Amino acid sequence: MKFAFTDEQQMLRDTSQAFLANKSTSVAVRQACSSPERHDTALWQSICEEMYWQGILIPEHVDGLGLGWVEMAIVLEAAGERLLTSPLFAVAQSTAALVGCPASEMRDLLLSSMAAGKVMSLAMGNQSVGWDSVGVTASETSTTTVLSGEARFVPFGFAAAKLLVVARDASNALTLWVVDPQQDGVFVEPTPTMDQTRPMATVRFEQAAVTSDQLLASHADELVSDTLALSRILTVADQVGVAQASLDISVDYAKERSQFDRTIASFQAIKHKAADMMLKVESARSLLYYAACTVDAWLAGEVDRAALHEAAFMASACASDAAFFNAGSGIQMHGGVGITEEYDIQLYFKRARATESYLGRPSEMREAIAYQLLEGDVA
Amino acid sequence: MKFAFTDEQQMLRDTSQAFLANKSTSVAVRQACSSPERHDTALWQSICEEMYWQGILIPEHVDGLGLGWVEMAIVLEAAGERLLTSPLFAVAQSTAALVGCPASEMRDLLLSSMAAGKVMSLAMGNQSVGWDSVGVTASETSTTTVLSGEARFVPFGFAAAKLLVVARDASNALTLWVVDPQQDGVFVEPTPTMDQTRPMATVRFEQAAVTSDQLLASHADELVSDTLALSRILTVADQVGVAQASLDISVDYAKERSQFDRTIASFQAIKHKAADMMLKVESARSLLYYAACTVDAWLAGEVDRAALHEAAFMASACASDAAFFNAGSGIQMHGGVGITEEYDIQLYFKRARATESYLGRPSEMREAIAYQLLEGDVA
Amino acid sequence: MKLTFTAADEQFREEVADWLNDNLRDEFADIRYRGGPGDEHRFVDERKAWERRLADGRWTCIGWPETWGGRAASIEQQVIFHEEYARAGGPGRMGHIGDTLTGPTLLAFGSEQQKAKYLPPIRDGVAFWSQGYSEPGAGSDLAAIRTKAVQDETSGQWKITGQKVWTSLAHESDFVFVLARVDRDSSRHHGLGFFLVALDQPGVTIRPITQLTGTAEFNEVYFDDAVCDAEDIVGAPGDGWKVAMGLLGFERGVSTLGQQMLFQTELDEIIRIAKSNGASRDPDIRQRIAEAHIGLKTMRYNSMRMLSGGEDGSLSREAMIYKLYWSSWHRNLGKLAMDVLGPEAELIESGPYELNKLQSLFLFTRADTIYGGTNQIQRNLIAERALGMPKEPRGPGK
Amino acid sequence: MKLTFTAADEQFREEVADWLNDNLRDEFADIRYRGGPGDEHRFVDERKAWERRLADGRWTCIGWPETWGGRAASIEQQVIFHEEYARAGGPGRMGHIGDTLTGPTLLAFGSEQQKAKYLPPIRDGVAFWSQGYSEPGAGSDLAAIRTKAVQDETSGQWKITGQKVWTSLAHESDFVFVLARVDRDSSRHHGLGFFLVALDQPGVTIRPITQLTGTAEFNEVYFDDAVCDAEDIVGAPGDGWKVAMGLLGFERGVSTLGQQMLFQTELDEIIRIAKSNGASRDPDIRQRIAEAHIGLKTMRYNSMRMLSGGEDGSLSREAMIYKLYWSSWHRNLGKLAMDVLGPEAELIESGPYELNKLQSLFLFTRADTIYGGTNQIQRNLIAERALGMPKEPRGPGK
Repeated sequence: MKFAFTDEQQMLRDTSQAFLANKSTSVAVRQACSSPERHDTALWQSICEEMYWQGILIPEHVDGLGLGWVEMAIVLEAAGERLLTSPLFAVAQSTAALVGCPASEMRDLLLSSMAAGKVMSLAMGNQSVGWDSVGVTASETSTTTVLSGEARFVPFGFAAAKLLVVARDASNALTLWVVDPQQDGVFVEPTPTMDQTRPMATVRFEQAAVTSDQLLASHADELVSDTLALSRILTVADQVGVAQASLDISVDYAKERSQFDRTIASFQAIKHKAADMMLKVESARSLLYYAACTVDAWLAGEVDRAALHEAAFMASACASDAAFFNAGSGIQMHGGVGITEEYDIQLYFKRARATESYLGRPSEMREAIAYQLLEGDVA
Repeated sequence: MKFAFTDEQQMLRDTSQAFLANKSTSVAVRQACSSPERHDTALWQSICEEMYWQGILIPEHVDGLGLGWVEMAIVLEAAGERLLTSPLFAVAQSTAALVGCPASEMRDLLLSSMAAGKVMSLAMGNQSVGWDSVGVTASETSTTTVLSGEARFVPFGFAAAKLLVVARDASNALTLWVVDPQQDGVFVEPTPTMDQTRPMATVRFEQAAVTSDQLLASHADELVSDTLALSRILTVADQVGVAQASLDISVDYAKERSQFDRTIASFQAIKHKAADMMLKVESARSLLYYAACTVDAWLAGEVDRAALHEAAFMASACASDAAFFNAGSGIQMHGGVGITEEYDIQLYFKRARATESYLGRPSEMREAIAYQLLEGDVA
Repeated sequence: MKLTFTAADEQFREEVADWLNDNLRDEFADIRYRGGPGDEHRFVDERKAWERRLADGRWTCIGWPETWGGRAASIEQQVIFHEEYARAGGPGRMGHIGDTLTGPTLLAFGSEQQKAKYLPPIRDGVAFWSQGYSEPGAGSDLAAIRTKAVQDETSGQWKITGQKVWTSLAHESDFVFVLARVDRDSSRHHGLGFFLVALDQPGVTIRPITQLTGTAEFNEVYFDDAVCDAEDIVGAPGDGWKVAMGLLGFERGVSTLGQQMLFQTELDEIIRIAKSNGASRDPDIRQRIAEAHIGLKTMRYNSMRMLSGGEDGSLSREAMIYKLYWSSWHRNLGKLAMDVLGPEAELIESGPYELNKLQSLFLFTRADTIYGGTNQIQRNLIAERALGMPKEPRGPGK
Repeated sequence: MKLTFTAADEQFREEVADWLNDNLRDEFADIRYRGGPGDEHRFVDERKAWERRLADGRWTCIGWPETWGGRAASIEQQVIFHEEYARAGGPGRMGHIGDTLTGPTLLAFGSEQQKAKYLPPIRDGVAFWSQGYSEPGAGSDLAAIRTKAVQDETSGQWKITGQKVWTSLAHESDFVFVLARVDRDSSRHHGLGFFLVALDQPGVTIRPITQLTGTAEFNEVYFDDAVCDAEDIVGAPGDGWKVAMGLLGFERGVSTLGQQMLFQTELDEIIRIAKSNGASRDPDIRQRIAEAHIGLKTMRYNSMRMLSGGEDGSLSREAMIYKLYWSSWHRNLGKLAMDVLGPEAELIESGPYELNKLQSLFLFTRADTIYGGTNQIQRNLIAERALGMPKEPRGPGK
């Protein structure tokens, strides 16, 4: 029992923060968002080549680092702190899904291709009808299988070399496919969103033919459900970073800003808000690292799925609240300048809002916990 | 359109407050609660003889004052402010129910008897299974009608000369009866509660025979439902008083108490809490007087039942929140002494808690409003 | 205490509704429901034309005395006008500041000359005003203003130098009233003057401030020896604070009821969406919709109390909570809108910053709890003025 | 970072569980789950006897060094002990203050003589301690202490005069540690001494304070020339503040995990009731039960971080939020209990003040956010110490 970073983890944290402080500056983030690629491709390259973050969750035998979820959380938290605009989340999510698939040549090929820096995105749900719905079907024709329907909010889908697609088959079971975004019947479009730092795409399938070697997993309901839980935990890491940075920049601003002959940081109204913000982010951080440890334990067979899902629900409820509260309170602490384009706090605010509802709102997470507690099942 | 007190209403407010400041002191309330009668019978007598508050809602032709609900709210608010321990609420509630009954000799007899100072209590629900349930049945035997079952949280039921009893008949419709607490098969017991300033009774009926002249209303479902709404509004008046007094005594204490070489009333943490308390009580007060005006308009046939119920739901949600928040925050503003028996804030806190759940919690009131808004019906 | 209107009032209501029905159409059809909070920068020319149409019908400045072209409308009538205006989808009023702030201020504190010069163009819907209070260093602490006004000893003309910020729609306005320091040795609320300044002059530079929405309703206004004639100072030099505070008092009037009608439109839209997309089945959403509904009613009856009482002009308790209440309510409404929309909330029409109405609502309402006195300042004021709690010690923390 | 225990630790867990199973029975069966918060005044004699039984098994003071009869238990072992103790329904510890506050304080700051005199009776479960910090005028502002200690020049004996308040279970204790002013010209945290004082002496009067529950766990303790021998001051005269602050640091240790196990018992009871009375179908209750569950887990992992890190002894961020977190959480739990009970919540067994466990929880948790530093003070501390925000200016408001 040791709920503190190892020396290696501490070092990973320090180097991640230092790297991003240098590369993902306020100016750089704005440039990345408004560039045609919607991110800084050179930065992604240097992440892949110098930091190798894309390989954290990828097993060593397919050229990854084979590290654990605590390491992944450390890096994504640092990414959130600096509003990093990059396919890191998309790649981590795709890795999580692939690692859960039955072993296959295709799976390993995809993993090692990601380890080499290829972007992949998971096309999971159709969030216009709910965050855990699936809008793509896989139907058998006389000659082949075709995918039809739409997946929305596919992270960095427009930049993906391959798309992992969740589809419902004729027997109503979920299946997971890999498709090439260039192939016939696949249409990928960037989806402009309020938060520009985590760009999304809509992927539409019009009778897109797939072959059996593109099938990564059938009867994948548990896999998809678990991947959703894992995706929440990845998002939580981002939210903890956003919550922390919102606190930090707001306290810094409050220390600079004078009104009534005092820095506003000396007013109890400001101090107590900041204290509440710290309480929120530290709590979310505790649940993040608990959840990360739980994933590692689940992968090692030490705890069951219920523990994994509970950890994800709890961490998501807490971190979503923390990020939104801290970014919103941060705007208030900034006063008038908080709502100007010039200051960064509004960027954190938009990112906090986007992630808060991305895979279910806090009240939905709490209801899922209540269901576990009161009806005694995994939701 | 004039949403301010008339001169007469202002005078009623002033005299009520002055009377109670004198009679319902901190010491007097404590004595009343611990007396065998659970209230100060002499005070009740002087209320009935000097102030005539029991007659406010009773029509003039049966010896009442025939005033309106704004006047009733004014007096009950003052009562809440001073933690008045008296059957005033019970009498007002009984009056509200009786006024809604079809005209009958018995009804008028009961009203004029209340005008003369007799206490009556409404035995409405069985709150152990929900605040709007009815636990008494009226069943026909071969010879007579008998009441069976239990009504709980009957205000001042132990002191009532007559009990008004809601019972469900064989056709599943509600009926309203008057019974004598002394009659065979009726058992009244005081119910010790955490809040001792609004004492309650449990009334049990064991095959209590009733005759047709005791029947005040049949097919009384709407009458009972409306009486529930009216009871909520009476309770709201009490809550506004509790919320106001909790604010006042806490601000007074904060102005007296010094820490760190300052009165604690000069700290923003205290000031802002007090400001929030004021916002809550003023808002609840606005909805209270809106609701009181709405009752008057409803009685005059100017608005429909939906408006009455909406006003009651809204005011109850808001005032329950205000009273509990203010009394709870008041304890916090008092610091250590706030949780001692010696200070009054804890009495307000207990009264706030008791009234908060008495006829439905705020979340239940909000759900009822949501139902009206989203499903478009009166609940 | 009574909430119903008289027959005469109801007749007035009909008159207003009929006129709006007859006029808010044809060339003005497109601006119905436009130009509200978060949308203030849209349809500016059309809304200026609409002000002239209103003026033709005697519907500008209805609270002003008849001498100055108003209707000396009673509180009830003003309430009714605002309700019907909002109900009809009347666009955000370009003449709002002139009508409800400049006008009452000049009527209370202005010289006869100032009234004659400035009131008629406001009344006629041809002169538009903005306000110059806040400065970069004087936000919550308004008395810290540093903009200075120096009087030319011979001409009597004032030269104003400094910077104002958060000046709403300055680039679309003709005039600005400016609070500036006339006595360079003065501090805080002493030694200030209240100036009526034309914006179209060389000494004034207006720079838009881009908001988190990508739009720019607010401006920075730079004064560099901007000219203000001797007769265009309201009250005596040194009386500026008194005038400015009087003006702030006018902000909490019957227009709050018009504001609430706009809020009702927003809430109705959110309820409509919730019903259509199934969000109305979510218990959390249901609670919050009910809370929003109750809050709006609460504001209404808070306003009614505020308008019915306090004849002595002092700010009553219910008036003091008004800003804190509505700003918090509106901010919560913005969040509710997003949660009702669900994942759709993120989607914007095309490129960055083409926000839909509810997204603008969500983002802009973060400003509501800041401008015009932050929630923190409001709570200070309530505690100090309404509850008699002591001010904090001044001076730097350690 | 790893959350599982080693095999050796798991074996230790078994040992603890077995011992408790063997001993928490027969004459101690009745005190299982008793004497917790809000119930501290019950079964005092039985719980004192239980302390002696614990001592026989070497289960008192397990964190102390073996020299003083402890087990020098690792953090993991202490965590395990607290978990198993709570799981077994171990009663509220009468020896808590001696074990976790007096002991560590004397081990860190005490003389050898003091250790020899005071530690063994604590270790053996025969001496019970209470704390004398707060005074009527020194609550949140602890440094405003006015109780004074005067040293007799010849005997060296100290005479203590003043009043302490909120002294938990003083009437059931043998000793109290008292923070008192040794230098009458000193102010604030200077010139204080930290005294070990016997309660059974003529100079000490103990008066119970009746709480809102009708019970009296807390006391006022009056010192009127109460005697304290020269060798019973901890540290030098004038070092009292340093000692006292060190002691406060010990409050946030592994015992937090034991506290959480008690909280879990309370939450489990509430969940049980909600399931049985149908409250579990209420969406608002469901949200709050989930929130309580998440909050408890949050505290657990906050504690785990706190216990795993900060080897340098400085109070880490997660330690600083602990009091604020648990007190608010517990207060909310009390309210949740009432709402789950529904109307039943009001009913008490018989006459006034025979409260059931959940009612006591509800009422007593209002104290949680006050004693040991109010939530307001906690937020000040977090802002100043963790976030480096400035202290407020001192002096009276105006």
